[in-house]
Amino acid sequence: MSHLLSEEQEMLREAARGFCQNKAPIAQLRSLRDQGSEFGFDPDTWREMAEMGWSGILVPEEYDGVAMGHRAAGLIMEEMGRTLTGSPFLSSAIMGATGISQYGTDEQKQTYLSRIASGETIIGVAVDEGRKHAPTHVELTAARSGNGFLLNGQKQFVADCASADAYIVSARTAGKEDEAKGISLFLVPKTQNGVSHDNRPMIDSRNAGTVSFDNVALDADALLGEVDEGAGAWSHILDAGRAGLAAEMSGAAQESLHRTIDYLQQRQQFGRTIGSFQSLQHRAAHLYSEIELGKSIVWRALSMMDEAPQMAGLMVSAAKAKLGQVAQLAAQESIQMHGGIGMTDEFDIGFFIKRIRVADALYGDHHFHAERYAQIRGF
Amino acid sequence: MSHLLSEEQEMLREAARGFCQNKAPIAQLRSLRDQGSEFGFDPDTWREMAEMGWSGILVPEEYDGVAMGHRAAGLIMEEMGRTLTGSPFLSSAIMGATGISQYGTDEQKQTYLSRIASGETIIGVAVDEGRKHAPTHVELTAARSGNGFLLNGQKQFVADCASADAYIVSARTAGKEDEAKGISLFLVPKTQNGVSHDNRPMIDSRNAGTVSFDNVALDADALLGEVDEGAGAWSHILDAGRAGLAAEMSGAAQESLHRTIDYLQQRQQFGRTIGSFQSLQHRAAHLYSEIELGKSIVWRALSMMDEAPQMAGLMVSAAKAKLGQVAQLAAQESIQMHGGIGMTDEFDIGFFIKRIRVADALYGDHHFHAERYAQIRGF
Amino acid sequence: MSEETEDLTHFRATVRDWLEQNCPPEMRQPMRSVEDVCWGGRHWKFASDAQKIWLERMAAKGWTVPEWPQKYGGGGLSRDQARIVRAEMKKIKARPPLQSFGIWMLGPALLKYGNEEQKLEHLPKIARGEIRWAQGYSEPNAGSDLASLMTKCEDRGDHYEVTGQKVWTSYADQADWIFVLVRTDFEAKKHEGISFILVDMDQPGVTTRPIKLISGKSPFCETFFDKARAEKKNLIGEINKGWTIAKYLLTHEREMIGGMGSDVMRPVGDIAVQQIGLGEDKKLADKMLRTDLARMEIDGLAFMETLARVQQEAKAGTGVGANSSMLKYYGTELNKRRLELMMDCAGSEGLSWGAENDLAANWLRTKANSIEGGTSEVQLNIIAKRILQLPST
Amino acid sequence: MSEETEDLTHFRATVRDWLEQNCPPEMRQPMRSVEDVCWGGRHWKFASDAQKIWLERMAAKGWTVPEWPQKYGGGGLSRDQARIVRAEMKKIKARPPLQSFGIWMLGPALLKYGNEEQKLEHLPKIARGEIRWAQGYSEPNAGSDLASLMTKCEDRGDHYEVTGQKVWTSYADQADWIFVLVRTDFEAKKHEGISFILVDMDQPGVTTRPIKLISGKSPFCETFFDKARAEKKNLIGEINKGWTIAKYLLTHEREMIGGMGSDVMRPVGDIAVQQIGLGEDKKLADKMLRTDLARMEIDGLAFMETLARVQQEAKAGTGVGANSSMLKYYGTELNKRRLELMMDCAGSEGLSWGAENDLAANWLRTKANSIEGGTSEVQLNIIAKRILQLPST
Repeated sequence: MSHLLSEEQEMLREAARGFCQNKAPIAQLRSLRDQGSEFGFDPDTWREMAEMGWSGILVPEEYDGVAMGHRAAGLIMEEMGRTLTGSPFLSSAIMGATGISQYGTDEQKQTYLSRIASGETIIGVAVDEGRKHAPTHVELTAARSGNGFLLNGQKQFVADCASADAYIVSARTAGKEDEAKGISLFLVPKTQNGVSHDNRPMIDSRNAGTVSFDNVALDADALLGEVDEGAGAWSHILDAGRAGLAAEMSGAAQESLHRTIDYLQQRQQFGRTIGSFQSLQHRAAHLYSEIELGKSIVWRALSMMDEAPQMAGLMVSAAKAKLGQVAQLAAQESIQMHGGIGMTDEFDIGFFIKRIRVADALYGDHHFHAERYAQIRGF
Repeated sequence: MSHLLSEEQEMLREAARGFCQNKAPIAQLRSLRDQGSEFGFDPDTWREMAEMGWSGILVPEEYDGVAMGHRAAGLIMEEMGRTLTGSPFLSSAIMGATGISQYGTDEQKQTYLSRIASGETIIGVAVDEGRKHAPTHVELTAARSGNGFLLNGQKQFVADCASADAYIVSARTAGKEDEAKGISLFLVPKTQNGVSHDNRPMIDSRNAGTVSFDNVALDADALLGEVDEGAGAWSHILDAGRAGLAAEMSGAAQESLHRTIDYLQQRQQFGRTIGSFQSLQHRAAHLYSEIELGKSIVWRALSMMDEAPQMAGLMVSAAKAKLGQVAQLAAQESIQMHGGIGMTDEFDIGFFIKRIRVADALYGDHHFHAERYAQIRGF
Repeated sequence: MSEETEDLTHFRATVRDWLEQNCPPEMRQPMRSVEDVCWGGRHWKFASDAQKIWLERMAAKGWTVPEWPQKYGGGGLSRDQARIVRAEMKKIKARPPLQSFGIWMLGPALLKYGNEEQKLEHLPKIARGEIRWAQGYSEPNAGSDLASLMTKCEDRGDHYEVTGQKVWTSYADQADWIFVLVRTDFEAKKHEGISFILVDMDQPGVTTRPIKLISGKSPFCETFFDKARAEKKNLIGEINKGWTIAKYLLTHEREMIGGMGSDVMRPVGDIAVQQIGLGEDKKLADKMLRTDLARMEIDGLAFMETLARVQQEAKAGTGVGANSSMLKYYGTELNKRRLELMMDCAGSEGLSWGAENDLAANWLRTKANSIEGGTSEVQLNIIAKRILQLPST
Repeated sequence: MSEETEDLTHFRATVRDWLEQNCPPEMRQPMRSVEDVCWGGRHWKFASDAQKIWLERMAAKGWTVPEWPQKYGGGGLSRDQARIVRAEMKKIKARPPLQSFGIWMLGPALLKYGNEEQKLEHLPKIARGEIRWAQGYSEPNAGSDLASLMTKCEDRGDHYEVTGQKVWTSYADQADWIFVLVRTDFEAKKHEGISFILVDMDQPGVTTRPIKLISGKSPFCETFFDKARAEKKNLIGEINKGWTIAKYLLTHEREMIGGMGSDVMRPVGDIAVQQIGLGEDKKLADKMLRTDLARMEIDGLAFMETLARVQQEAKAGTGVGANSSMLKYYGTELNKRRLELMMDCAGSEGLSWGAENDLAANWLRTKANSIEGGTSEVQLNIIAKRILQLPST
């Protein structure tokens, strides 16, 4: 497997880096937060991303996407990670597009894919019902009702709960609470009667929260994929998101280190540049090594998503587990090495630890993915 | 609870330190090893220890012991840990004496305790049947036979298998393989027909190995404690050994650090004393902190063994888990900081990592005890 | 306890009675938030009558600072007696009547380094909660390297004039007076030109600005001195010898912060069981987190025992002095680990502001533990040099 | 593979045929122990006829060193062709016909820094396994600080005379010649008075003594030079410029050792399942160890991917040169962790000598990984300075 970027990927990365640094730097996040933005991203910036084709990165060309694959999506996530740029890219362009293009009916594709690619429609993914990620723990019910289904239940920690126009939701159509069998996926427009959301003031200043389904009546064509057999599709969609989050954390970790090295090169204490203290040097060098390992495993996971998504679970979990730990180490070391100033809200470095915490937790933290890794490995 | 030594304990410690350093330093271990000593300890040295009362440290005064308790025993173990002194102290004076004095019949006490105290009789403890410590995993059977029992099975990793005169052995008299219920303890003289041992060339140069029981016929009075109900006594005996091992590892860790600091203060590289390199300073300071924590938790565990042995499991497991990790960190850092010379057999520092490995594994390694800790804590 | 003398037993009974009669029931409730802390000071607004009465009664007995001499507003109690007062208060869950940097920091420094006049003037006001103090140590360019501070203090004949900037001055915006480390000699070596001085903040030359932290609002401020006046009599100890007092207070602070690690014993394992639940095997459902929890709790136990041991050794005079650095280092790092694991247990519920007892803000706030009061790196340097005797470069 | 040209495809077929006909079946068995390695040399005793025939046949084709020029005894192959030879050998599990420090270390140095006469004299003998070489670098007082070496080399008119001591000279007791770093100028700065010279060990002035390690017997020796003679023509490169060659070889060695980390992929999780077994929950019975295993395996995967990436980047000329230090550091530390966990899995079975495939000795031996070839601390220094551009003191 090649770890080198193709010319096209290299160009995409350069473009993404330039865009994020110029149009959506951390200053934007700060200003959105201070304004109390509902979405935690700037709709104009999102439109510009869409114009560049990002929102269609995984949408087939026949639906006006650019179909560049998960590696390309990962490169964009990585750059967004560096600048902590908020957008519905992960929820909609990565997970939404994966779900609908891979498992949607022709009608669903017609309805959604072009609009996802254009950025006009935003998809949210509603998976968890408890405080910890547990995709097979589904209590939300979808009872047969006439020709369709009646949904009742609640989802937590739904990223883009406020900005989404429709949700992909897992519901139980059969089986017991923690069984994989009996889970079905639905595509539910937010405007549907009985759907409501409750946006939380998240530490990363993005929009996420609870989505409630109260006697939501759906036609049979709201089903995404096979009834009772949604667990496989669900893993595929979630793995797409997890690989993307791992790439984002990789970017955030790299940038944390980069800013810390800059600071170490400048700050004077005890009559010397603090970057000349060997204990800090060794910790920075160790962190660098961890981040390099992180970059490689993320790329491998993204490649697996492109080449053999059904087999990608092991690598995706390895990548998300590794990056969850590495990025948190980076965030913690960054603050410690900045000292007091790193604790102040005025200084940007403190934004990293908050987003990284959320990114680690989303769709399974490093404990969850080390567990999943061990289970797939059979020990 | 007091963390300060009583005057008596202080005197004992000084005496033990002087004795181990003068009479049983690492040079003795090296020479025993090079001679291929069967026991891995020097019988004359053991006799001298006995004369000082060490072998009777837990034996009641009525049986000629000094009954100074587990804290005192731990102080001796700690000093033996510094000098890596081999002896049957742990097996016989700590575990053997605990078992027989707490659970023995009058006759067993009469037969054994004075002889344990005088050092003439050495007790070995035969618990494990697999490669990992698992005291409730007992397949060795004790079948009723006439008025007594017939033992069949094998024990592994029996410390002092060659030097012991009698073994305390766990056997199944009822219940299934991993059940606590149905375990009984027996006191079996090595001379009994059908008992044989196979001494292994252990990395710490002490004697340990397999003990086999092949149709060993025992009278009913060989039973130690209640039939089928030996698990509680077993925990008590094992906890005594575990606390002792934690104390030994504490001593070994302290001495590893001490020798490493000495080396760091002397060795020149790049035109300076390597102890002036900040990254080594910080690692040494961290190790020092871990060792200090280790000392305190060991003392607490030993105190619990003295004051409330039935409740001591949590603290003993915490201490053994902590010291297993701390001492291994100390051993590893010592070799790394010594560099190449630390790898040579000629230099004594390499003896520490070997004994510490064995001491961690014996009666449950740090994984086992973290697990036991979590279970007692209820999570 | 068995060794307690008859005198102390009697004292204990008296204390118990007095507390029973004098501690208002409202003051026996656990504090619900930082709002319930009584800090005192010129502008203090009592949260309730009970808070006011409780402070007044305790101050009258000198029990806001039980071990200080009575002539300075204290209770004049022995260490054992003071321990009994604290223990009996704890038994009835009595809130501390007064907290302040005056009690924790300035008081001990004055008792040790102040002259009689200074003690008589300042200590009773601290004991009665009349003056609220702030601490002026760190500067933007003097963090870990505190001795490189540049706030200048010039002799103007009958008074001193202070100009410069301090950071991390807790509650400076609510304080009445501030004790400040200043440079009084710019020619001397950096440790030798520092003095310790008390400044009344109620003057135009002193202004403050709150600092917002990554965890949100904070008690910290920046404090600016622009030709602020300080009386000559308020310079503590000798001029240019303030570093001695600073070092004393830093060690004191380190011990306090290290001691706060006692909090590490709140058993996270129980929180985990409640929040995550047990699997069919009766073990925490999240097996990987469980490993980290077990190891952290064990370290927490070992730390608590070490804290107890070091305190006992200090009392017995047998301890290693620099061990306060070890406690500060380990205690704060452990507390950070603990909060990381609590965040892991809380999952998504811990990721929004205000939820789960402000867990997210508390978690972020712990990141400063290993920076304030001397960074972990500084503590490791101290351990390496003073305890392990490793050489400087 | 799909891009392989027709030429290469044809070459591959030729190689396959030749190997099929010439590699003796005994040489297609996995090596059972280090005894099966063929090192060559003046006094080499072949373990079998097959070993001898296999070396002779491969040497005749120049395939013991496929990429070296033919005039020096090599195969004259391109990098792609050499890759094919190695791949085809691997397919039939052919053992390497010859291993030696001559091939790994001295050869590359001579090819880069030797003159034509030196290449013609020494390289063919390396390629044919006629001379076995040892490496004389470290000294008792020059470990991490290699450049402070003190073995002296004096000009005696028609020859040099070498006096001093080397340590960690692998297999020096079985070697014929040794390449040595010596000091030829004691006045110059320490890096500027070093030369690189070749010494025939078959003389009374060179003696060796094996070093026993904590893991038991080892290939390492101490090597003593007492007025040992070295021919003038055997000084490689310029006099006093030997440090350049040393650095080249150190980087080369670091890459080799880092690369050995590839071994980390032997999945310890599988060993654990086999040795410890699964619980009723189908998970490893030892839950705490399981956590460490999962994390280590994940790091192992990430390391393997990184190794692949760095190699690809190096080939493409886009890489960070000093990343070899990162691989050396991480790979060796990871390997130590791996062996610690294997010992944990093995339990008491791993605690006696000779058991479980010599696990205990292998475990102890890994402790040297992070010392030899530049310590972990030296690699971290290199990363900090060359990659992160952090300043020196």
